[in-house]
Amino acid sequence: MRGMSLIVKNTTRLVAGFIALFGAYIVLYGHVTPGGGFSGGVIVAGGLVLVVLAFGEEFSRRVISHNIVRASDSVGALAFLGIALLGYLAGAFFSNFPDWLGQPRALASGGTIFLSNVAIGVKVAAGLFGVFLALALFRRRGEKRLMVPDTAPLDAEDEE
Amino acid sequence: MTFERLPYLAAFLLLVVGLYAIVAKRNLIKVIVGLLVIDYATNLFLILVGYRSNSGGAPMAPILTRDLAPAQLAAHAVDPLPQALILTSIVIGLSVTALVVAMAIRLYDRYGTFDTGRMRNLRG
Amino acid sequence: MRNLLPLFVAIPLAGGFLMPVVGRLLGPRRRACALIPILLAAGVLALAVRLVLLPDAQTPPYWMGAWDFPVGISLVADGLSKFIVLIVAVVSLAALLFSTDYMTRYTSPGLYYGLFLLMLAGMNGVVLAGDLFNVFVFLEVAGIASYALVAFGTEADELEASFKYLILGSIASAFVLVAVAILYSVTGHLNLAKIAEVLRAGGGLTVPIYLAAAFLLMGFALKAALVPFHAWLPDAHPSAPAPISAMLSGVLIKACGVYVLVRLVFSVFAGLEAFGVVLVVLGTLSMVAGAILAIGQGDLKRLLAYSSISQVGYVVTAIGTGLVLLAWAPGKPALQALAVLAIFGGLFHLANHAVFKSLLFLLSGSIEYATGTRQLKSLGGLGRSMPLTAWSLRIAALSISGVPPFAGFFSKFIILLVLVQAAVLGHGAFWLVAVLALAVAVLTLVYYAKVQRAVLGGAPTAATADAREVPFSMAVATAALAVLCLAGALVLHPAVKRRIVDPAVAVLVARGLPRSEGSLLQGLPQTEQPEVAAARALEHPNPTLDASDAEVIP
Amino acid sequence: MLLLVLLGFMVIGSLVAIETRGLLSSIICVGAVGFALSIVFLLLGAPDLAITQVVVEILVLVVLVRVVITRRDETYATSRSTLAIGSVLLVLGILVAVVFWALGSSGGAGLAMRPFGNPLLNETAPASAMAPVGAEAPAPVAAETIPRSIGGAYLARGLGRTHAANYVMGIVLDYRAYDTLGEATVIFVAVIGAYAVLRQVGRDRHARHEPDR
Repeated sequence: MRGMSLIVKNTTRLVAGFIALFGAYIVLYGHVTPGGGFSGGVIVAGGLVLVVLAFGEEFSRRVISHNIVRASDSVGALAFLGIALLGYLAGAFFSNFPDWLGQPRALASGGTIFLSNVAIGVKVAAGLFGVFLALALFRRRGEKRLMVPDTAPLDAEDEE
Repeated sequence: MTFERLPYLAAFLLLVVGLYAIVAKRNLIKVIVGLLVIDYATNLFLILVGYRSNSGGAPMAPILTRDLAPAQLAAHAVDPLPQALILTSIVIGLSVTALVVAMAIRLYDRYGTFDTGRMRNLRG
Repeated sequence: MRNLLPLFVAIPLAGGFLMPVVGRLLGPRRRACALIPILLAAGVLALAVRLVLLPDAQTPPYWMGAWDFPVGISLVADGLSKFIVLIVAVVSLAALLFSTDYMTRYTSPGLYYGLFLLMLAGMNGVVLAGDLFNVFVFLEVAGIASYALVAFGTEADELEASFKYLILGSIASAFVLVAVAILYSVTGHLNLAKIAEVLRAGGGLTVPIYLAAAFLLMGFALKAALVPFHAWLPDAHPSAPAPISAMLSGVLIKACGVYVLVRLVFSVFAGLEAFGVVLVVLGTLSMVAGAILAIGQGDLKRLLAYSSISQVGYVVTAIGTGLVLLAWAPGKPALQALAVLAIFGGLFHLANHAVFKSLLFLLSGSIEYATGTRQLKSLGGLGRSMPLTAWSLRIAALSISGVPPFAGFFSKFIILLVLVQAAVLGHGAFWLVAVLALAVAVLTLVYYAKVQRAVLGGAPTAATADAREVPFSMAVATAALAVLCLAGALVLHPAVKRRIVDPAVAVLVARGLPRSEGSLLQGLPQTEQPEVAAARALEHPNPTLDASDAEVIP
Repeated sequence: MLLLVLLGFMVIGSLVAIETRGLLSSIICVGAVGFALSIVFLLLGAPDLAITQVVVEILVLVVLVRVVITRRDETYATSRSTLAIGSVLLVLGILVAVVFWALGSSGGAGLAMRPFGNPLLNETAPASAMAPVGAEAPAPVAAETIPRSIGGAYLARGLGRTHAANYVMGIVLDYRAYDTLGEATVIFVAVIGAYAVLRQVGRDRHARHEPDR
């Protein structure tokens, strides 16, 4: 995948940052306005997908390594589970334990809701972007793999 | 056939259309389309179940804005619970779609076609 | 002490989230990957044993997030869910142990163990859930993990089987979700116990409720692979790697199918006779069709898959019979004792089947590992070259075909006995079921004899000439399950029975009885909780089954 | 009325998506149905869902379009025989008829499907209806009336302890956060499941014998 024309690339340069920013906003303000970790995560993933579509995979590999994408998928999920387990230690599984619940409609309100939103946002963005990469980069058997020297192929762990 | 049950009928029609696609079509992509339609149908049914008409105007979303009192919201807002369930259901639908698309392109890789008639076990 | 229930989900979930990363870090050291999952599964097993030994009073429902009744989600462990959790934990530990060496044949062990643990978390979540929507969510967790695991080998056959499984599974899930929506609209609740209460208070089930019930039955019968809905199983179960086949046939169809079906029919829809009849019909159909289709199979794993359909049919038939008898029981202690026996037989057979069917699938994996084939006609003469595997296979096959000293004999015998008694004391239609069950038992004996002869007997073939015994971990896992198979009959010992099976039976008996008739349990005092009364009734089963009560049955 | 038009559009759109010849147009049509669904969400007071549905739909469309345009497939016209399709349609038609009749029948005793726009939320019941199973309702509040569904209980609690102005988020991430953990798990499972399915090499071939498939 080579990427698209110059016009598309330039537009993407302009737009991608805004998309990511918008996604982050949706994640962070999920407990106050419509949206939340999940939709925000999908928007961030969409922005990344746009970059990959416009610039081609080699470019994106240089910017974000797949290992990091996969790892942050796990980290986001573990963080969410960790919030639940912290609640378990503080009394009940998933209890909203912090006492800095704050004023309604403020950014720092809602206790663990805010943290959960962030964890889910990271998890969803990384997971969906990872799946998109895996789907987009899948090549038919026998087709030549384009290898970039400093990055590992998708199933590098199996090359013994 | 009163108006108050007509929307439910639409949801079930959608469900049946999706089932029809899965049963009658012999193409992996068409089957995936059917799966998407079934997802829409279940989500639609859930949101219809939770809807509460607001006599004073447009339906009220269960979000506490600055010019609303909690009691007012409690008396008029639509049911927030089905919305929470649908949120989960949309995510599950998306996940299943991701997995099934992965399988479909893998099957294409093996057979060079999306046609299930050419695949050994999916013919029936 | 803290309530243990959330840990059953949290521990495997944490492992599942971690394993893909660990797998990448460990790279080619595939055996090392198994260590964390085995430790976690052993932990879950220890917790399950602890849970079973704790009395019910010490395992109250656990409210997530400390929210109380109307707004929170609860985890509930009663006798039945404890029983299933224990079975799931045992089989998954054995399957993970087996995977250590077996899965060195496959790439990406990190993904495999991650999916495995997430499937385990999903099953535990389904079994412990006290909330209808929560059941749906964890059903999807377990389901999606199993779709991916079925396709883990990424061969064309496996992908096709998995695709079919996924499509049918998703349709089932859609029906379940629609039923959840209908029940929410009608009752205004999602908590299972509360829905049951509202339905009972509402007096009689109405048409929309029957519709929801039909959707739920359809959805979970598909997950349990009962006969009109079984099309996916004979493809999906053989395609998966052997430990996964063992998990799918051994516990997944029970935890996500039979368990939820039974729980809904007994607890939520308050044990109506009609549902019992449906269960008996579906169970009998599966029993017969599974056995007939199993005979002609030349592929060992496919044969085992059909056999699973047939044996699950026994379980469902027995429990359905119990429900029907309970509906007739008020005023007739003999029928009630018989119903208790029927449910006991069904649950006992469920446990037995979990053990010997997972053992058989693991053994089919051992055989494939050693010889590279699983076609019966190219196997033979393994009795001498793989002694441990051969003996385990003999034990499992004899047990599943119901040969006397083994556990499988007792459970099948109890079920047959109950069916005959039900025909004598209850309704003549049970004669048909009893005769079919007997015929299927004979068929089962025949096709497992065929399996033993084809695999163990005869001269070594080209494929089996240089077969050697399997590596250590696989041998340990199969031997352990074989010992469990041998020891299974111990469940009949009162000390074991009272601890493990009776609480599960008591739950179903108490729920299945028409509520207003709860005090009719053999003249027990009115003030007693139905569960306690049922437990009491279990300790003094009424052995005086004679024909004197027969004439009054409708 | 707009709602009915949209619902009609969804049903027809999905039919077109299924019957159209090209795979690409089929996907575009189903995307249109998805966007219509998000407008329905907006109309019925669910802005959260509308946003989520739109972004999910975009992502699904991008992926599906990419999958289809990079793969040639001339066999899309194949369908089953007319007789088979006829019987399928017959069964599905009966299903719709039965379901519609069942949903419409009141059953008399009150345990009926609530009509559209008038959920149980509008009904009130004594506080005992919201008591947990097996517990006695506290006597002083027994006379009080509260909504009859748990949706009403969420609304009645207002900001409560969650302090989330967006009630749906309060449910998703606090009251029913455990469901959301399950949901996050589902995505995780599907993601690593897709990685697993898309591995180039599923199993090693250096076993002693080739499997006979």
